[in-house]
Amino acid sequence: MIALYLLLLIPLLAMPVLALVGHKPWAGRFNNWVNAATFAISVILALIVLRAGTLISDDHWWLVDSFSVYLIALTALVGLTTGIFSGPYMEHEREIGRLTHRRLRLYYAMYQGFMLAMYLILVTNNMGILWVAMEGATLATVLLVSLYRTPESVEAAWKYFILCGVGIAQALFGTILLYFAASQILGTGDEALEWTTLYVHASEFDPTVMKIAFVFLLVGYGTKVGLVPLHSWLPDAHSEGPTPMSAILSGLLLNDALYAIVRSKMIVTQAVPGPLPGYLMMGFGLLSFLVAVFFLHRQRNIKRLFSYSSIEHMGTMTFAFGIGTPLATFAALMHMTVHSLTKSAIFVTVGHASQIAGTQRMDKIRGLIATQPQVGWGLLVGTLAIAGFPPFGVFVSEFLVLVATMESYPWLALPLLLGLAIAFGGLFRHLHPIVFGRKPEGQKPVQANMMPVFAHLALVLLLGLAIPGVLADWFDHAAQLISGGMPQ
Amino acid sequence: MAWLLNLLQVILFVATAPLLAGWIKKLKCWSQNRMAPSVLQPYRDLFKLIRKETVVAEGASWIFHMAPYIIFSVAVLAAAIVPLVAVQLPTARLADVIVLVGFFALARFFQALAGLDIGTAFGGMGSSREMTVASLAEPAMLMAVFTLAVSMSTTNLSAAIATLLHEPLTIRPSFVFAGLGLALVAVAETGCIPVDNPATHLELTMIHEAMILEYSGHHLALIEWAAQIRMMIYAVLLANIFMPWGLADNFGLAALGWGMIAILVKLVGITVVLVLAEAVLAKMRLFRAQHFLGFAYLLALLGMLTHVILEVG
Amino acid sequence: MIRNLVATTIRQTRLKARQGLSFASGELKSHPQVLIALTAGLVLVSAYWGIEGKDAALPFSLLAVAFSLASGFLGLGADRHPRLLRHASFLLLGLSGIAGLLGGGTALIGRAAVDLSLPLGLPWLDWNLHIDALSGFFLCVISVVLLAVSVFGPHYVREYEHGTHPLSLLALATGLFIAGMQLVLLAADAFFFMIAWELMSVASYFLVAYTHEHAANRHAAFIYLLMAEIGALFIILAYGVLVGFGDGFTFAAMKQATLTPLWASVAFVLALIGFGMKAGIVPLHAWLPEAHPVAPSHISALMSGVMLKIAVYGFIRFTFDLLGDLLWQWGVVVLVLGAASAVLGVLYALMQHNLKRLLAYHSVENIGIIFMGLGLAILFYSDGHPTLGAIGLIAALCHTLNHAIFKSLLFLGAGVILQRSHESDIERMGGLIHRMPVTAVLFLIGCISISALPPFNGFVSEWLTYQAALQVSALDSGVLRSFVPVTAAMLALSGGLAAACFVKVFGVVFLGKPRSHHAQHTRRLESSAAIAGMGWLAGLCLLLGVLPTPLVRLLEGLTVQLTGSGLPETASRGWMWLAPVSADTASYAALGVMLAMGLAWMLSYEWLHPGHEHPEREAYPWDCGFGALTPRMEYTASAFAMPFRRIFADSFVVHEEIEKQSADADGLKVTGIRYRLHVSDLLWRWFYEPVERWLRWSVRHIGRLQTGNIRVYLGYSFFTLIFLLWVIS
Amino acid sequence: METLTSLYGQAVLLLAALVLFTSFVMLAQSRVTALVNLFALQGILLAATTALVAIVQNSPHLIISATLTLGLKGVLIPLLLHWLILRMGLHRTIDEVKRPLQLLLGAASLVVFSYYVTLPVVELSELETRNIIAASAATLLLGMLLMISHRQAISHVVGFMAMENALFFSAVVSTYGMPLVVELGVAFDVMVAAVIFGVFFFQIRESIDSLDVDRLSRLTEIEDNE
Repeated sequence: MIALYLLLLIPLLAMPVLALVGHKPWAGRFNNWVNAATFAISVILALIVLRAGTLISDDHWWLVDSFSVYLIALTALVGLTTGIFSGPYMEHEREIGRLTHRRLRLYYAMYQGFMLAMYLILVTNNMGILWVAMEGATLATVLLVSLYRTPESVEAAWKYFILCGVGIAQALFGTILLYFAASQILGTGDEALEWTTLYVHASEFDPTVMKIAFVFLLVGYGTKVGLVPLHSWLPDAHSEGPTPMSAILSGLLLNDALYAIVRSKMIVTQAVPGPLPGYLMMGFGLLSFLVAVFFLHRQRNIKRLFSYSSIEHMGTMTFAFGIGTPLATFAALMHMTVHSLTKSAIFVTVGHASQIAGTQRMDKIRGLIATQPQVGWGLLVGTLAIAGFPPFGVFVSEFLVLVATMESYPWLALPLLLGLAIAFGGLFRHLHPIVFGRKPEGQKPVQANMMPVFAHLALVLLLGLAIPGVLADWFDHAAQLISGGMPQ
Repeated sequence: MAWLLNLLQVILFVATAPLLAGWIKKLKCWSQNRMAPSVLQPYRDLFKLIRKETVVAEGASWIFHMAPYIIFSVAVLAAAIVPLVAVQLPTARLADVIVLVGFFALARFFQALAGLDIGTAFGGMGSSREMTVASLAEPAMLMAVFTLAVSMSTTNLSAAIATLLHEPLTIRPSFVFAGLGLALVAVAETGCIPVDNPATHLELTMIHEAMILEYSGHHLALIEWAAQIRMMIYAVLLANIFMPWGLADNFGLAALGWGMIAILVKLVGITVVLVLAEAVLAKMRLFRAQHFLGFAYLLALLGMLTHVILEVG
Repeated sequence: MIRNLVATTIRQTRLKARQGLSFASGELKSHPQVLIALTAGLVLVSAYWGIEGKDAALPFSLLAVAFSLASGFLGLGADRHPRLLRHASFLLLGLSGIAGLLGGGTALIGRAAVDLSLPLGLPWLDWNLHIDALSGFFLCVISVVLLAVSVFGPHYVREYEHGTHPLSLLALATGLFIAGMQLVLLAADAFFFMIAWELMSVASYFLVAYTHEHAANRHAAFIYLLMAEIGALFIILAYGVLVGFGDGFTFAAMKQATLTPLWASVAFVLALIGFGMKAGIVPLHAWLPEAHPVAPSHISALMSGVMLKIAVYGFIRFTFDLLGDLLWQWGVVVLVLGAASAVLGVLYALMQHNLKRLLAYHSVENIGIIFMGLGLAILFYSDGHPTLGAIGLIAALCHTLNHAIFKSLLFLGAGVILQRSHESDIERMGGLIHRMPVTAVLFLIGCISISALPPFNGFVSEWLTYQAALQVSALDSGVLRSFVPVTAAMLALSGGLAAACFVKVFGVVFLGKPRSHHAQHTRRLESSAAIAGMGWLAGLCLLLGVLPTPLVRLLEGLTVQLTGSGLPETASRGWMWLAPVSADTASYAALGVMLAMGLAWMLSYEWLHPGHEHPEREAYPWDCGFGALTPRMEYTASAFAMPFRRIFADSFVVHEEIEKQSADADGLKVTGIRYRLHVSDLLWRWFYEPVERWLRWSVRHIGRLQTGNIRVYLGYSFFTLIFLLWVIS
Repeated sequence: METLTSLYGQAVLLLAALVLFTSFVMLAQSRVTALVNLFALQGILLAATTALVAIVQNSPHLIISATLTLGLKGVLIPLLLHWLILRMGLHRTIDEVKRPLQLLLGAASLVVFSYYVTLPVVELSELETRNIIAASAATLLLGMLLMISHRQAISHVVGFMAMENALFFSAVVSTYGMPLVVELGVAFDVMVAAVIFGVFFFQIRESIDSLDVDRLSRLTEIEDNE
């Protein structure tokens, strides 16, 4: 329990501090230490949960179960590594004069604010607080998107803000309806919003209200997940904001929004007879997946490319959660993990690559392997991993998704196959000239810290070769929690 | 005993091949109202060539030297597995008819290489054309052979012919078609009009001759002899597969004698037909050859189909 | 004069062969510690073998995998110490080959069936390994080529030591590539199979992209990886069907799956597309002629010689082992595809001038022949004639091994030629037989084998395929009875065309006069390592051509284990006569043929060869008196192939243009003629370009979604909401 | 008591109708300043509703949120917006709506639609909150429609806030408000959002010297050559 409070307290305290000292040269290192501390705590928390099982505070405000705990650990890890990367990166940006002291302070403060929101989403037991934290995450990141103050970045930030704001408002309406339905049974009061209580009593709620509520929640949080056609903000925000933020957006925010959807689905499915919620999620997932893969082909900007790939993968996860069989759920959980690890690693590499070339336009970035082998290979391997090549973990999850689809809805496997093929072509037709080929003149190596990248890729590789027992147990329990059964 | 007979038959085969060539030449001359050389003329030519000095072009590699021997020995080997006067010969088991086709292909392979060896324009031209015609002829020939093989359910020549020999006289439409197809292939493969004309002196129309332009002396002798043996093999195939009557199925003297006479008669008949055909037909352009061979293939295919559909049902 | 010329060639060959054989030991002598370690290892191994018996198959195979991995990771240091790659890395590959041969041989001979599971992979699914005669046989296929490569390679990679490309990548990718192939054979569950499969693909992708500064190579690598990925997806789905109907990922569980004919056919088609894409059957072959020529030659040998066979293995494993009960329609499909690949492959090969590209197209042809054998097998099995089906299966497997051997031989030869003459276009070679006589002999053996001419190994397997095809009278349906011989005739056509094609290759590359400066000044040096590597393969070509029967006997054992039935009882099982059905039906005594041919040759040579009183005279080529013979007068490769281009014009896309520069206005006095010819693959136009057009179209139209106007975006959200609300109520 | 409840019910319904009406008027409104005023009015109505419910259900925490609402949405944010408008000299800008008539008809049909959707919901609720949910759902959608139909950034903010109002309204009336923590959180978020909006106006202004969101379309995927 202490660990849990610390987890929230540390970023909360670090935020104002960094807001004051963020421009100091040691701010980056301080940020790292904070992240390291939270990471350590998250690991401790994970161990506690692993030993003692689900952790609920006495006042039923906090809940850490097998579903959220590994996401907490993941969040802390990605936050840490991205922070490590962002120190020198931001320093470089300041040197070339794209950032002022004020903005650096804002950046670091908001970094911690964002992390706080993430943790809050994951540990709260209250659907209302969940919503508040989700909105908080938007507010924390929206100013980061426009950090560079270029017209594009401002525009992107505005779109991000309005669209996510609207979406989140819809989610709130969904939450209210949930509360309304619950209060019919449980009476008004906190427990009518506590997930644990709802989970127990869900079967008694009125199906129609729950259906409407789920639609609003799905559309609302789905906007943040980046489901097509609600995705429009995502590529803009990812491509125009500073790279570390793209990394944490792709790696964490999308995951947590999906987490919120799944939590709601777990309740709604009990109340609503029939597979409707599952179908809705599958439809959204498949649509996002298929549309995104086509977008991959027409990108000019390397960060946009990979943000569309994020949409594609979130689509896959939503689809898998929608199928809802234990195998599919396992695959989706696995995919959440490996995707956020791989994608954040890729964004880090992309950051270096665009610093090398001095632009994000892909037709200007050439011959990376010749220029700076570390970055080139990092990008190539990362893309291979995200494209689902073994022995990387993404392959495992995609393999399982395909098989699960084949088991439950065989004919849906064909669009999946088509989409994966198109996505693959879309990624590599751009990637090949970028990494391969001769070194163009005027391109020179930058001081790059590839440690985070290789750490992430190594983890993904490990997950592909053999899932450690601990993690496997988490996945199994989570899958059981969500789908009510063990895979295989 | 059997091996001895076998050896004798091979020797007979190889020895009488020039005779057949001479006989054909004689028939041709008659058909064109010319004075005919003696039927022994081919022997004289071979003898002369062997004794003449051999001229080898500069820059020839060992392929050029080896090719004639390979071609000749392969021809002899092929002759060894085709029953001439008697069936059930031991060597026939060494190789079946598919291997026979393989032998022809092997000889052709080296002949074409030899044509390319010096680097003369005509050699290359000849090789290219020879390979073209051959690669088109091969499926037709195999199709014809398959008809035999499928209906006799064997690809061993002597076994197939033996079965034919022992069964009562039956008219097989499939065999008629297949036989015609094989005849056309034989025409194409042995360089007769209308596909090729060995007697021509216009290089641009040459196929077979163009490849061996650089050869002389005993090399040339070997190649010519091999060509005659191949001619003989095709004739004997036509004769003994589609008219097996009179072949000796035991090694008694009478049977063998009858076999001799029978094959003699058959060859005479076949050559007459062949020569008449040559006399009335005109040489066709190279790029008409595929139609000719396509027709051959079609006949053989018809043979197969009639067998499958009419005879087996 | 002939005598000494021939004699010198023979002597040189013998010499080189001896050098080659002594090469390996020479290499080792310079490193005694390696020699000691090697001998010690061998002693241990053989002791272990003696104890374990046929259960030793799996340990040996794992040892092989370990060796190839080790060679890959050891090679990581090759950037600093090139000798590490040249000696250690390739030595380990050789060891891996030996171990693989031991393991595979043990499994094949002893018909072993050993299982093992490693605690890796998914929580509820370990990595299951399994070796039986089938995988053992393919393991042998890998190892045979691997041995050749490991001897050939060290000298060959010297040229890369001065290049800009990291040797470590070459070594690592090679090691992983081979390990991947070996693991595919050992995998016994869908998951592990796919991992090994993709490892193979990715590693070879890095090898294709190894020299990536040329845009063409990058494109080749892209196409290769793309199609590999698509194929893998199909395979995953095929397994998915079996997983769905069975209860689990392991092959054992999949065999239990009971499928409806519809779903069985779905699975079969998925598998056919997936594995066919890797094997390169028409029309899925597009990547093959692009990728194989680009890689370093010893890698091309492995890719063309072995990797395609791994795909064949996958297909056999899936169809004959996992699916079990077969349908005749599948056989027809496979047979047709095989025949099409055989003919089209060789036709396209005839039109190529890039040596390695040509060889790659020939791989398409040979894969087609293999699939014809498999198709026949399926037909007979589904029709209830397992013994005849065994003939087809054996023919296919036989050709798999033979093609692996001679295609690797040809690719290694091509490597030597390219390296020495610095030319990849055969139109600019010529006369090389005088520069590299021994290579010429070995390459010629390869050519004869691939043209399916007796007495070499290519002929044996095609002969078996014919024999299988000729058993049609056993089939019930008359349609099939008349249809199968037609495909057999197509096989004959492809054989004839292949012979023509290799006459072109050997004639234009080795014979005639040098056609370019480079060819003129090709170095005479022939490294004994290269000779040894190729000699080993050439020797196998002859051995398997002359003594095919032991191999066929082993393969019969394989089919018994796989499908429970071998050749008919009447089949001869002696050591000399090859008679798959019965001695009366068909027999081929390759050894006898060989001996008889030799005898005839001797006799004709002795009797008809003129004595010394009639010496031969060297003279200027007559050439119908055309006078000075220059290389420009030679028949070029494209001229050689012209008749085929004319006859089969419908199967190519031919761009032919002739420009005449003329001195005067009315163009009567022509001063120069420029002839440009470009022949391309018709299937690109039929299959791939439409797909690409469709993709472009849909990408453009879907892109319209992202208008950039926020109000439109809000509209999306709004209407989604409305729509969903309407849906639920 | 009976009459009282019915009175209460009528009062609530009246307020709901008023709220709905305000958002209708906002939808058709094309002058920015007027828009903000209407928004303020809506806020006040909201506060009134909350206070009413609070008194009737005598739940103390609703009093707090009522005052919060009044302070935030009735006074603070409108003032902020007015200030911004003056700062940016937008008080004369006309954000005219294309085809207002069709728009209003569409809005009306939206109301019908939301009734149709929420029909089964209201049936199980008590008398007073009948149709409240439908009304607030309609208001929510109307807020979105407002944003879709208007081009000025200010109008977007107002639309956004109007949506918040609708949510709050439904929460108060159907379930007598959310738990206090949530209320506070929501209020906090709204405030921060308002501030950030303010920041953005300046940023947008300096990037494209106007607040017309249609001109924020650099990040498009439609190339000109298509």
